[in-house]
Amino acid sequence: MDDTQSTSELRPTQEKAPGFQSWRPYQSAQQCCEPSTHFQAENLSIVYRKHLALQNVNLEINKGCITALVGPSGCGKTSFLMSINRLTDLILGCQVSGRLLINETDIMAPFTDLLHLRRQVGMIFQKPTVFPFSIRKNLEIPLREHGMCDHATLASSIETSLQQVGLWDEVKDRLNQPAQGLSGGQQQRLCLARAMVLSPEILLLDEPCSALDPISSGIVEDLIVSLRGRYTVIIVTHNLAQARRIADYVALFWAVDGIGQLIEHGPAHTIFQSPQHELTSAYISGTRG
Amino acid sequence: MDDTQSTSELRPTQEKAPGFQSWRPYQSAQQCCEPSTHFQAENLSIVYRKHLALQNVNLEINKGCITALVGPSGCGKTSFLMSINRLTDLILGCQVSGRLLINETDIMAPFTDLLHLRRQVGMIFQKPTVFPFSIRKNLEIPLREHGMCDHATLASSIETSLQQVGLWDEVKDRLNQPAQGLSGGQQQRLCLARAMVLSPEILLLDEPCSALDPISSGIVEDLIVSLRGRYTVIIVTHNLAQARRIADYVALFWAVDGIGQLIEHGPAHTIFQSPQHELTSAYISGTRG
Amino acid sequence: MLSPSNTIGETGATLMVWTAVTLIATPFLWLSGDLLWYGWHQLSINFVVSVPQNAGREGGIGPILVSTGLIMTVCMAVAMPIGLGTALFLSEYTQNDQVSGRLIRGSLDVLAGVPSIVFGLFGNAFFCQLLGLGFSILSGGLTLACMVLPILIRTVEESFRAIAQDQRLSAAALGISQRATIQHILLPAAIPGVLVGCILGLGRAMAETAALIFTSGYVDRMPTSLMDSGRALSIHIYDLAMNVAGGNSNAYTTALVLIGLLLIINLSASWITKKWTTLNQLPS
Amino acid sequence: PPAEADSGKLVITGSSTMAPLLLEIGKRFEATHPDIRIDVQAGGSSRGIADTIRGLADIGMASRTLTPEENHLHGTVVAHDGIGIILHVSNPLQELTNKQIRSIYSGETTNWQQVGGRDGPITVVNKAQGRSTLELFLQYFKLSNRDIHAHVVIGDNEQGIKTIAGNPNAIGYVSIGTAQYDASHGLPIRLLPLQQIPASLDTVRTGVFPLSRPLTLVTKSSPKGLTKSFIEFAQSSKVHDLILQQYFIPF
Amino acid sequence: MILSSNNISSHSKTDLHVLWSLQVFAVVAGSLLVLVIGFILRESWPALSRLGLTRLFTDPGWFPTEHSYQLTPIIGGTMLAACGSILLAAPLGILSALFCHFYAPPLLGKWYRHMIELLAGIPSVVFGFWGLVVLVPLVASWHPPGPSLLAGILILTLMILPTIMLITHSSIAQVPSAYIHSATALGLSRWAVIWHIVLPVSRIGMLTGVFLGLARALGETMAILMVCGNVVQLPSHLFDPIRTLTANIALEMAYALGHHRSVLFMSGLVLMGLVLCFVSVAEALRHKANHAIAK
Ligand SMILES: Nc1ncnc2c1ncn2[C@@H]1O[C@H](COP(=O)(O)OP(=O)(O)OP(=O)(O)O)[C@@H](O)[C@H]1O
Ligand SMILES: Nc1ncnc2c1ncn2[C@@H]1O[C@H](COP(=O)(O)OP(=O)(O)OP(=O)(O)O)[C@@H](O)[C@H]1O
Ligand SMILES: [Mg+2]
Ligand SMILES: [Mg+2]
Repeated sequence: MDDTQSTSELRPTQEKAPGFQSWRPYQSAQQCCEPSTHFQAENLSIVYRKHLALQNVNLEINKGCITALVGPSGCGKTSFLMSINRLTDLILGCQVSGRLLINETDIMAPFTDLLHLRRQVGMIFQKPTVFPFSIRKNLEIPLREHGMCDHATLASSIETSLQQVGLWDEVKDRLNQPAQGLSGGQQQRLCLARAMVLSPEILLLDEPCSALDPISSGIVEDLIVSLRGRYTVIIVTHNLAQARRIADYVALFWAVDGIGQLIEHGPAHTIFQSPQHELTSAYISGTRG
Repeated sequence: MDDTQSTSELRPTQEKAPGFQSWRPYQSAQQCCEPSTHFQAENLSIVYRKHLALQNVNLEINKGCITALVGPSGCGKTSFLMSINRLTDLILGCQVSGRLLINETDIMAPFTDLLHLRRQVGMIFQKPTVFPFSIRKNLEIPLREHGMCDHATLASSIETSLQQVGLWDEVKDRLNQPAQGLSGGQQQRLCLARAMVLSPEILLLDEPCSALDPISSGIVEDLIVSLRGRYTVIIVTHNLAQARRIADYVALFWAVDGIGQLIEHGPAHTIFQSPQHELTSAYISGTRG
Repeated sequence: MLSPSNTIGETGATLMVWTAVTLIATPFLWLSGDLLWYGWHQLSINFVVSVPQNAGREGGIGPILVSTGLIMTVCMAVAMPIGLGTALFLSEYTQNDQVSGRLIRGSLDVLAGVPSIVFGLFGNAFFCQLLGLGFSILSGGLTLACMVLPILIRTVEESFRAIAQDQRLSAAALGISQRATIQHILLPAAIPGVLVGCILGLGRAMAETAALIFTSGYVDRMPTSLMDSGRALSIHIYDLAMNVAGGNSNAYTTALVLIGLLLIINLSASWITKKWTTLNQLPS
Repeated sequence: PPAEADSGKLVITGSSTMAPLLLEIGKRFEATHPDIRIDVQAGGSSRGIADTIRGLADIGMASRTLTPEENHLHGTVVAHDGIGIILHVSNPLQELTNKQIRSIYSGETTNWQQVGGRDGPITVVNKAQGRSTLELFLQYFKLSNRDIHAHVVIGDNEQGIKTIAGNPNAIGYVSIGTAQYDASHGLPIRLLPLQQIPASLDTVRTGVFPLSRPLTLVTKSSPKGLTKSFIEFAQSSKVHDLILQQYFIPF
Repeated sequence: MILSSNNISSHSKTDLHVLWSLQVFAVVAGSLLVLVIGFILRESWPALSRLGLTRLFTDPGWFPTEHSYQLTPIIGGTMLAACGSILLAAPLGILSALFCHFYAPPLLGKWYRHMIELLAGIPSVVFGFWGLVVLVPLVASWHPPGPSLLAGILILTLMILPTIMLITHSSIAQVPSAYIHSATALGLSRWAVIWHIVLPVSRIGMLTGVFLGLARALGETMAILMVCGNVVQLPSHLFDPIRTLTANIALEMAYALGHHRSVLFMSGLVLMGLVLCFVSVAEALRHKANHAIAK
């Protein structure tokens, strides 16, 4: 926490001044993006017991846009994502401070309806985490929990969501078999289908493709791109080419002295073509990490 | 098993004729590769209970070369790797048939010394699997088991291996802390260090970089390249760019009607520039999967 | 199976393991051989359903079986919900270093060590006398419930804790409520553990003598209500073996029936576990 | 709870020696009185008396005579039982004098040779303190608890018989009926005569056997109503066959 | 691996109801011990207040009819029997759990486990009965009198072994197969995998098993009553008979009155004190194991 000094050296001091252009959502992005702010982090810090994982992050994310979070391993990208749907609550010893606003509502407020929040914000993890049940049951559990009980509707929802992730043809004959029997890639796509089935507003994807082969990865990428405009997507990726292909905005995180920080944030083409921060250009060209 | 017909349609019938050029190790590869066969699979088939995961694979792998296995998810790449150090023995209901030769010795023979085999053949898994002990202990266990008990030697071996994977600086102050506290990427590099510490002859890497950020991935890639000539490396990767960068040989696997098969095998430049099989060119150009 | 090797240590370990197994199997086979040898020839449907006569030397064990069944039902009906609830509370809502969790866990640990005879004394003082239930099946069942609770909770809690945190995280990320997470994710995944807990508990309860002597009583009549006194199988065996001259052969046969019952419970539990695993999980 | 005339429950607790007998008598009584339930709970003679005093039981079972302090209670003898010394059947000794038994139990004699038997260390089987059988035994042999050097302490009769059946050098004392039954059913035990009087049900019945005891039903005051009719039933000849079945001597 | 209570993931009504009912259950389960101790204290109060604790250790011997209550040899006997049996049962139990997982052919392993589960269910009366008829004469023919500390230890071993074995077995089953796979891939031999990975990872489960076994050994009544000889004395060797606290209660409680009864309840209390000691030791060990695993 005593690191504010070095932080302010790294980027222009940010006083939450709404007019300060370089830290506002960029209205110059691709056209499908609406210019309104959907999610906003103010002075977000995350501490694991005594380890400061993320410090003073200020970030606004536009509605309907795809924002890619990039940065080296351990810089706090996953932690950032988990704070958005308050999964950090579940981690022992993890403390989040600052303000997180979704549609202007502070989700850090004490009486936030977390179930509603998490329906609103879907999430996919780095490692595929299917439930140890049948494929069908994996999708049915969230559906039933959110009030869908009709058999026909259930079946069609399941089919649609599996088709969306390109898994339907592969598993349609073994919907009742254990999901853990799927290969890693198939499992990850199932997780994606499971999150999509709830039609969330915001989708948090933590390296969704790192366990997928290029073809599945391509399917998923296409799917993500097709969500643009309807969903706000925040995706963590190690694959800069992927970020370049699909992202409207890119945010670069970096661990300075072991403390994760937001280094730069802007429209994808700006970040990739004329990065303002030297770390960004170094990272993009692959010379630093 | 009744699929031999369709299989033989997919690729030229292979009679294990030693002179049949397109299925022999390619002597035209990069110079550091020795032309001798290190590992050879003959008619390898893998069955999980009733599910045929891999059928009739014939593949020779050259000593000191880097061979990349590519192919869509679920086509049996992991299964193939696991059969090489006979980890398939540990999977209940998994049956391997055919012949697997390392240095002309059949490792499927009933009285094979499996410990020796597995010291000879190191392996890294898709998901990082550090033991739930300290970082130091993770490396000490294999070292001690293979007869290294001297404290100074142990310490230096640990340091060397951690440096090889670019982890030393990050963890040198917390060697005695739990390895599970590392981030995913750090964990995977630790696993790599753990396998390297035994100086195996053959290294099996199952998507070692899928959990790593580009920088760590680059370090690992460089490391793998530096092993060329000294170790025989078999790497599964979804990243075709990576395969292109580091591999001497590429083998493409494909699941035809759910049954994994070897489609094409050859020097990297041949596969990438003039693939003989239409599936290969489709896969490489990203139109099929 | 893992790969053995030829080193001396490895051979030593293998030898040790097999020796241990033989050492355990021998007395077990001997014991069950004895039981079969002396008890088998009397075993018949008639023995199982008929009423004991001449202080148990003759006749069967019909009413005793019914009493035992009722005692076990009361015991499990009380212990299961409390046990499951407490295990869930301990694993999902408390931390290892939290006072409430530590208190409950500590007290359960001590409770697990309280000898069954002390439970018998407690049950007699509390259920029979203070609550006025008298010598009855209800008192016996409640006393046994207190006795098996710690084992049940411990085993069930362990199996909840064994579920990867990832599962809870992804359930939470789907906006699934705590109740639904428990119902759909945790409970199904912990079923085998719960079953093992129940088997251990039921096994202990079935085998119990000391706690029942002072609570459920000695009457070998067919019970007509839960407030009736009823003799459990193990007490019947004890009485026949220790107090009735010439009760040996019926004691053997009753022991055989009791063990047969336990066998059935075990087999059905493991059948359910297996069914469950093949239904829901990758065969391990 | 005091019982009423023609319906209700009768609780009987006490001596484990008597419990099987009373269980059977109770069953027969129930058969003729369909609205009545007889609950028998085993414990020990003292427990039966204590429960009767505290009102927890309607009737107590005591396998001994009432002591002077217990004289305010009302006792009814329903049967008799004797206590006999038993040895393993392979033990060649035919007789022991009271003095020899006393010296064996007080630990002065430790080898069978010392009393004219074969060479072998004596295993002394004694009853647990407080059991009425032990009290009677001590009283008869004029021993005190502290004097006794036992190797095995047992609870119920059958435990003693099984212990002695498993150890050729053991000596113990149990209810004669039980011992006779077991001996006639092939268990390797043998009853020793006492003061040259053979230990058997017959000598107990005729009253010549010196070490016998009454099996008593105890009530707080003189029995009334249901209690009375049950005790009368237990004394009547209608249950003699049951008493004989349990190897006791009818009153 | 837990969700903390101040971070319940929703404030929805059903979730609060769930929490409340779970809390009620937990309070019921937690207060049971207080209830048990309370009642036993109440019953032993006469002896505690009139005789005092010291008399339990200074009286000339255990002669309840003469109001002399010396518990030391009984406590000693209890400890000897329990510790002796745990020394035998713990290694046997752990080895047989390892057998099922790593040494036995799958079918044999399964049957062996069923056998042990069955053993767990055999009533202590049956063990006692069998011990009295078969084991005691066997010991007697080796070294009279037969009913002895040794017979008790052997019978107890058979009885607590399943507890240890089954709990160890399930905690080994919970070791992720990924650990075993990667250890095997490192060329570790079967025993090395067991020694370096399986045992440390499942250590806590095993400790729990051993502890529960110990508790059961301390509390075992019927079998020990039948095979131990029940003579109040400190044994000088394995073949001497002993009396345990539980056997003492079972043997005399039925007819004990007044102070005698009260002292027996008090010996129940002493037994629980012993258990408490073991609990704290086991807790401390468990704590240590937690730290050792991290190192
Ligand atoms: N549960 C935890 N307890 C303690 N420290 C943690 C925990 N989770 C993460 N950390 C630490 O917080 C820092 C940020 O971790 P995080 O997982 O957010 O990084 P990341 O950017 O997602 O890395 P990667 O790209 O490797 O997934 C790391 O230093 C990590 O060691
Ligand atoms: N333990 C198992 N039991 C049953 N089937 C299995 C098992 N492991 C793998 N399979 C099946 O075998 C086939 C090949 O699996 P494998 O893991 O080898 O594929 P892969 O090429 O490594 O896939 P990915 O790229 O997704 O990791 C798949 O269809 C999978 O479902
Ligand atoms: Mg991450
Ligand atoms: Mg794979």
